[in-house]
Amino acid sequence: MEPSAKYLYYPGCSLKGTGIAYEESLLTTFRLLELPIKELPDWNCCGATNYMSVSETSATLLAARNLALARQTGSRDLLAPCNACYLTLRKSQELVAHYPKIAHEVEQFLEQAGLPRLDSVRVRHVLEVLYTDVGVERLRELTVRRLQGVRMASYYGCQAVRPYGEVDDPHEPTRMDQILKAVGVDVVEYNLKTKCCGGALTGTIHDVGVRLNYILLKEAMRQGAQAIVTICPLCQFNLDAYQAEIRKQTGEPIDMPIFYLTQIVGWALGGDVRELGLHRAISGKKLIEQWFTVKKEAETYV
Amino acid sequence: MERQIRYQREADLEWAHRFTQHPGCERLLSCIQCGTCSGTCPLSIYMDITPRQVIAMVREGFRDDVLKSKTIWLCASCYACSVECPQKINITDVMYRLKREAIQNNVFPKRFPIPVLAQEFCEMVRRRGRNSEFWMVFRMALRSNPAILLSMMRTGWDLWRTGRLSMRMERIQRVNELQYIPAATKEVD
Amino acid sequence: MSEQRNGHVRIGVYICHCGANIADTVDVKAVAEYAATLPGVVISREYKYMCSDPGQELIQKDIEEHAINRVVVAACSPTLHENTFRGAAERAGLNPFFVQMVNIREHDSWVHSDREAATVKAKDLVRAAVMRVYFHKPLEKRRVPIHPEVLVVGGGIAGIHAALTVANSGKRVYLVEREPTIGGHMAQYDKTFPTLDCAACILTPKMSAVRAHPNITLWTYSEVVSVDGSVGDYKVVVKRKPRYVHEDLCVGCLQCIETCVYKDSKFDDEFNLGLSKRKPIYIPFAQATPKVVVIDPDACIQLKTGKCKKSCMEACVERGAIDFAQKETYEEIHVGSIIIATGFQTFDPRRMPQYGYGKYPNVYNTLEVERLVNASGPTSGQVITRDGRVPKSVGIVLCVGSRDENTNRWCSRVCCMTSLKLAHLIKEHTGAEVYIFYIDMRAAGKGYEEFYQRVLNEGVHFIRGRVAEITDWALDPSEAGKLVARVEDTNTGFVRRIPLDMVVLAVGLEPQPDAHEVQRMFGISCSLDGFFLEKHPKLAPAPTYTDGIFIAGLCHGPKDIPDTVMQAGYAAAEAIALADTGFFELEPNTAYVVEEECSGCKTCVPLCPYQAVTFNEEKQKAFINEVLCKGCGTCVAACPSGSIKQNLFEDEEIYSEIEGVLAYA
Amino acid sequence: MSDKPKIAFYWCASCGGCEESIVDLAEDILEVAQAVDIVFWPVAMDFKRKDVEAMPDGAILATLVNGSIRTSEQEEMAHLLRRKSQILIAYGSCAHTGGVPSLANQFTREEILRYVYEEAPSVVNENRVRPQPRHGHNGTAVTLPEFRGLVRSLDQVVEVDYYLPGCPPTPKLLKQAVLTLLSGNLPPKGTVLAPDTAQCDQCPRKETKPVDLKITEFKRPHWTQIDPEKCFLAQGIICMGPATRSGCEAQCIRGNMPCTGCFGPTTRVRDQGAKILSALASSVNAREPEDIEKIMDGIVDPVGTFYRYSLAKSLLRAKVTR
Amino acid sequence: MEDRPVSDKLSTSVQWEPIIVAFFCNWCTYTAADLAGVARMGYDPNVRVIRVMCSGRVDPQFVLDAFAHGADGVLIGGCHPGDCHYVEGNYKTLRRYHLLRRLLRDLGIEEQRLRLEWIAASEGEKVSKTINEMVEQVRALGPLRLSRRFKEWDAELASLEAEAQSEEVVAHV
Repeated sequence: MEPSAKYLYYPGCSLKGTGIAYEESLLTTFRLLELPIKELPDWNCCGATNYMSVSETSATLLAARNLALARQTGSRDLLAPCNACYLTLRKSQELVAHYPKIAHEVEQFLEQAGLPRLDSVRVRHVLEVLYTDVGVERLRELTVRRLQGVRMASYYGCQAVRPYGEVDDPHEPTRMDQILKAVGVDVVEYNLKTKCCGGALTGTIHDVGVRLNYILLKEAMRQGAQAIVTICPLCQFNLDAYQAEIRKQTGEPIDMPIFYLTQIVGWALGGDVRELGLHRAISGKKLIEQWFTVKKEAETYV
Repeated sequence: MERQIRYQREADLEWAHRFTQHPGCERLLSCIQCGTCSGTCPLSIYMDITPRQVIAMVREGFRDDVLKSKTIWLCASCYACSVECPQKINITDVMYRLKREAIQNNVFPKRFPIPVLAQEFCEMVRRRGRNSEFWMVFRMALRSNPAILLSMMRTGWDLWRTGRLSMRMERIQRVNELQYIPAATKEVD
Repeated sequence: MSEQRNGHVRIGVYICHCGANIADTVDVKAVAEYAATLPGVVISREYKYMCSDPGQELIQKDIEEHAINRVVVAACSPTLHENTFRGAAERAGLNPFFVQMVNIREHDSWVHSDREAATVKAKDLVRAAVMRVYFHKPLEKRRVPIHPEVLVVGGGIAGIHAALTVANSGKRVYLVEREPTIGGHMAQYDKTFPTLDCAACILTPKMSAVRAHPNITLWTYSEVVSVDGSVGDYKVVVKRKPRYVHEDLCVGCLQCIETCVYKDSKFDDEFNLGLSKRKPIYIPFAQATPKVVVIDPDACIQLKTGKCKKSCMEACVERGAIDFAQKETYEEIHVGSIIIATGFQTFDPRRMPQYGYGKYPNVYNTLEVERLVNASGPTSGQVITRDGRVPKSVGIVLCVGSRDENTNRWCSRVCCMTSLKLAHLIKEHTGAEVYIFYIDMRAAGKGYEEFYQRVLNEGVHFIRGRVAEITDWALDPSEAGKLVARVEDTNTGFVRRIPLDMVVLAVGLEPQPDAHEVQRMFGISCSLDGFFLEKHPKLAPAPTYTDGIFIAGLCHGPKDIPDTVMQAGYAAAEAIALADTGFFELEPNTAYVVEEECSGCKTCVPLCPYQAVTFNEEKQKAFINEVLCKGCGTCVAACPSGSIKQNLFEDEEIYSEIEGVLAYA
Repeated sequence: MSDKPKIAFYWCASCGGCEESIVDLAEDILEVAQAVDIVFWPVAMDFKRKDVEAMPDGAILATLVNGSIRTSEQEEMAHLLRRKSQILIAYGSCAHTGGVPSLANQFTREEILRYVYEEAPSVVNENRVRPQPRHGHNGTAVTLPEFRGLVRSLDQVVEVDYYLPGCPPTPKLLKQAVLTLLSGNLPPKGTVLAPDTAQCDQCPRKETKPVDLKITEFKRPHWTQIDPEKCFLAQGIICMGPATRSGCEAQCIRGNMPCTGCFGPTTRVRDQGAKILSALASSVNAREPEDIEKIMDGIVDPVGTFYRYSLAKSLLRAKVTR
Repeated sequence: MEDRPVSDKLSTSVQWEPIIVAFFCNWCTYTAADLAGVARMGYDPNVRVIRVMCSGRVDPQFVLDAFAHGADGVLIGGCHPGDCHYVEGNYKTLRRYHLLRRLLRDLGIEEQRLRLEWIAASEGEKVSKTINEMVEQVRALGPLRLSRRFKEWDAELASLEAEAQSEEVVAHV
């Protein structure tokens, strides 16, 4: 086995599909921060909320396989950028720790599959790594350009800050705001930071899902935000993909870029527009062009 | 007219008792019926019964009423209620448990896409190790309501032109390891 | 165990059924039969209620008729009935310390369900006691005299009432209050439920009575800093903080405030919770007792920089009450007992950000609204929002920081009634629609339910549901510019959004932030919730486990004014009774050095926290002052040559117990 | 044979120092020898076991046995001498409380035999031969005493009348003991023939021990320059004195070495090690678990330090092995 | 003393049950145990509580004596640091406990067999939790029962004594 990287990267299914820009910007940001990162070999789907709805045991086993694979590599930190992956992996660790019956089944499965027993792999979220391991001050120092006068709202979505994580305070999270301010973004007050985007609902009970996103977008606008920054591929997708439909339904002039935190940080650190996947946006394309490509004068070099 | 009264023989108290033994459901009996869960839930506005009522019904053993409710399927697992609950009841896990029982007992609302999606998803993941977003949504739509595909066309196009739509069927290499995971629908208790 | 070690030992064993409490789980008959087989046991009986008169007489009779000289009673905890059975022995002419109790109720029948295992355990414990009692020695209780003086800590309604009661009985009372005035939280309230009489009107006469009472020494702006000694003679040191005003010289004319160089009041007024301002030199409120001004050293220019023209001093030149050179002083007093009435603090709703307190200006807590509705409050009794509007809709949110695993688990008891009162007052003052968001309406108390009915009939909306969040974002035009409460109305089953102009958070009651330090200083305990622990939740709700220290009021747990006054009176009665008895009997469990055995190694000397162990240089031996010894036994355990013993807890006695419980291991 | 009282000496598992100590009586030994007949003393005189066996029971006034009991032969001799003697005296630490040999109770018989016959650096024993209790050779059987799994004090094997503590007991105590025996004015059975106070009572450095001792560090004697005047504990050096019976005339302390506890505990104490542990720990100047642990790190071998002479008679008697 | 009747669960060799001797201080832990009783917070019946005024009275000899007499575990309960009814007796307990634990370790007694727990008068639940936890741990370790071991050692001697006597008889003949 090759020498282990500090961070193992668990993409999850979304970062290979609709959330590909998250993967691109994440890897770019880590490269610029000189943080060694390596994809977990042969990872499988975390099971997400769906699996839990069908079988708790199977869902835990599915997650456990990833944790076992991570252990094989010798790295301790398993980075799960997707909120759902993060929560699912953390939750399965909790279940194993608290319920001997589940722990036993996991043990049995890993043995059958020829995988090592679980060990203290730390499941980490990107936000947590940026805040704790890198630090706001360091990000401020490393910032090479700033988006002057651009107002953004930070949006966490639900699962990252809920019971199983240490990503941020579940009621009043502030870490993303701190990071965004450090890299030169104006952050607006946003009360709906941890309100759910509906997750898979946009695909299943479409109207309900879209309505939730409408509320999120509208409140961001009311607070004067020009864009929303997210840390979850599903949130980004939901907020990004249905704006045209919302415009049509409500007649409100909503057209707002939805970023990944790593896109904003990566750009501030000097990343290239394409390698940050900024070209993959569906909504707010004009603003994106204006901020990142056309109006170079918006940048100040520090 | 439908009879609204509930006779005590319809209450499955043994089921209710067993329910509180499951992981995450242990604190169910602490519920003080304050409604914080319902008030917090971003989806409670669409629910036929509120999460608080779900807990009350579970506690009193009205199994069928709970399992056939739309509420459990509307839960998006955002965990807001679990974080806010003053009695630290893990309501999300209660919902998961109810979803599983509903699927096993085949009592979920027919043509209601969420259980279908969940099953599709699990089947795909168990066979291939990964979920291919496109194919999953496609198959789910076929099984629940093919008409929905039309409305999805626009989103599909948006994704395709920004390079975010992968039609590849993803598959892990050591897929054989997954055979030791029991088929999801087999779960009992 | 060898018979010859004590040939005259005749043990009687008595197993109590405690009705069904013990007998249902422990086979008392089997235990009694078993006990009869133990060496030294002459009589072994079981009886329905050993603590009853016939039960005690049983023991007395056996002592008299069967020459029983050791008694083992297996019943409840010795903390409950040890004295009962010792008394029985004594009445029959046996030294009371030949009695040993076995706890087969709290430690056995009440915590085990397996009858067989519980019976085995009872046998083990009885055998241990039988083996132990073998070695018991006749002992005498020690008596300590009681200083008749009483210290009352805290000058809220509890402390005031306790102090007056004790003082009226002719004893000297020291009343120590941390703030510049007595009165406590009650002084801040507007009306009191359910009768709606004005709090100030009923409190201030009692405050004046304290000030005027010849038996009360009132020290405000003072804190207890150390407590030594024990029941009967507590040595207490009180720190008197400088108010920079001589209390005996100030007449309360308030001229100094008038002339202060600060023309405008610009410092937060503590009494009005920052809803109004005061100057660096101020009086907390009009009826403050003593009516003496105080200077805030953090605000006063003279005290901060030494560069002020000191116009206040000029105003007071005649009496010369103002003294910037005043230093803190310390008073040392000796008291026989102490009543702790240190009160509570309200829950800080910032800990629940979902309610927006501190973020939305029109979210208040109940204490602030008490001041708002008060005619002498910051708005002269007008209920207006911070932006000066008369609210059209007001929501009162209950259980904020109560009944919540994430903050405080307990019910704060007074919030329901306080909210009903405020709802009534707000409606009366403004005519607004008032919504009360509650989980359970708890209106148990004299006249309370009737008051609830009255408020119901006044048209207040009672929404049964715990508010999930208070927000300022509008989903509907009717919500624009308002606060919105999102809540499940569990009565109707709807999730509702209710727009409000003003939100009142009925904050829960918590222990004082320094309760833990106070608890340690006085050597008492806290319950899990952090409030001070009473000796018995039913039968001794004011005494503590520390003899001579009593608790009263909300430092013991949330309660309303009538309950507070009752407890304060009860604590006072206990203190008076103690002082009138004149002495207190102590357990004879002191340690002693056997002089000819002691090698003078001095190990024990520094271990005693009471300086009871000293080293006699002349004899080159350690010596224990029995009067100072409290009987913990730490020195006994440490003595490396086994030369210190402890009455009631001799090595032999404990070894026998160990051997006894393990005889079958 | 004269009708002078008969005295016997015997040694079991011991170093021989106790035998030396008898000779250390110097000219006083003559006094003793005049008063008694020594009927059995294998180390100095040529008597055989069968001579003892031939005596009627109780023929010997007093036997002084030193050494602890490890082998079956020692047990047999203990029983034999017990029967033949009116008074049996455990002489020296080993007979009294197990002594240094009983520190071997920290190891199993197997561990000891393996080390001694196979693993010790000086051993060459390729075939891993071990002594056998019975060995047949050319038609004759040779036997060796059985090696017990445990070292015992004398009184754990036979009833003992008196104890003379010390490693070894002082000539003064021995002489006193013999004279007491001869006087016929016997103390109660089971008495330890030494004062029943702890060492500090007679310690020349007693006055230098502070009344408020707070131990901040434990030092081993060889780690530090020892102040020859000051109480050892005040210097952070473990001294067993407070938990050890006096009567040794503080010989070690006068030699500037701390007491190691050879006189055993006082009568009131059941476990010498636990008692010194309690006293020392109580005096440690720390409140936080980490700080306490740090100070305790200075005690490298608690068992060897606290039970140097008394493991066999300690409450646990031996290490628990499975 | 006679052997325990066969019906008694704790002694039948078929189903070994650990016995734990607990020394509880009068003011905090003993009171908490009373509270656990009043509130009927059930726990395993394997514990035998011995009351002392302060955990500072717990002589390490008592702990060893309990083990020597057959305890499988020893639990010491005292007031929380800073809350001692006797100001600081519990600190002395803590220090002794730390050193005693080292000694026991060297004498082959597993760490979990001696436990020191601070339990305040109000913590009835902690009494029940601590006892259950400890019983569980000690049960997993298996029996210590030194008393039986000592009996075996004594039996070894007794057999020898008999043998020695018989041999001697032979020799005399």
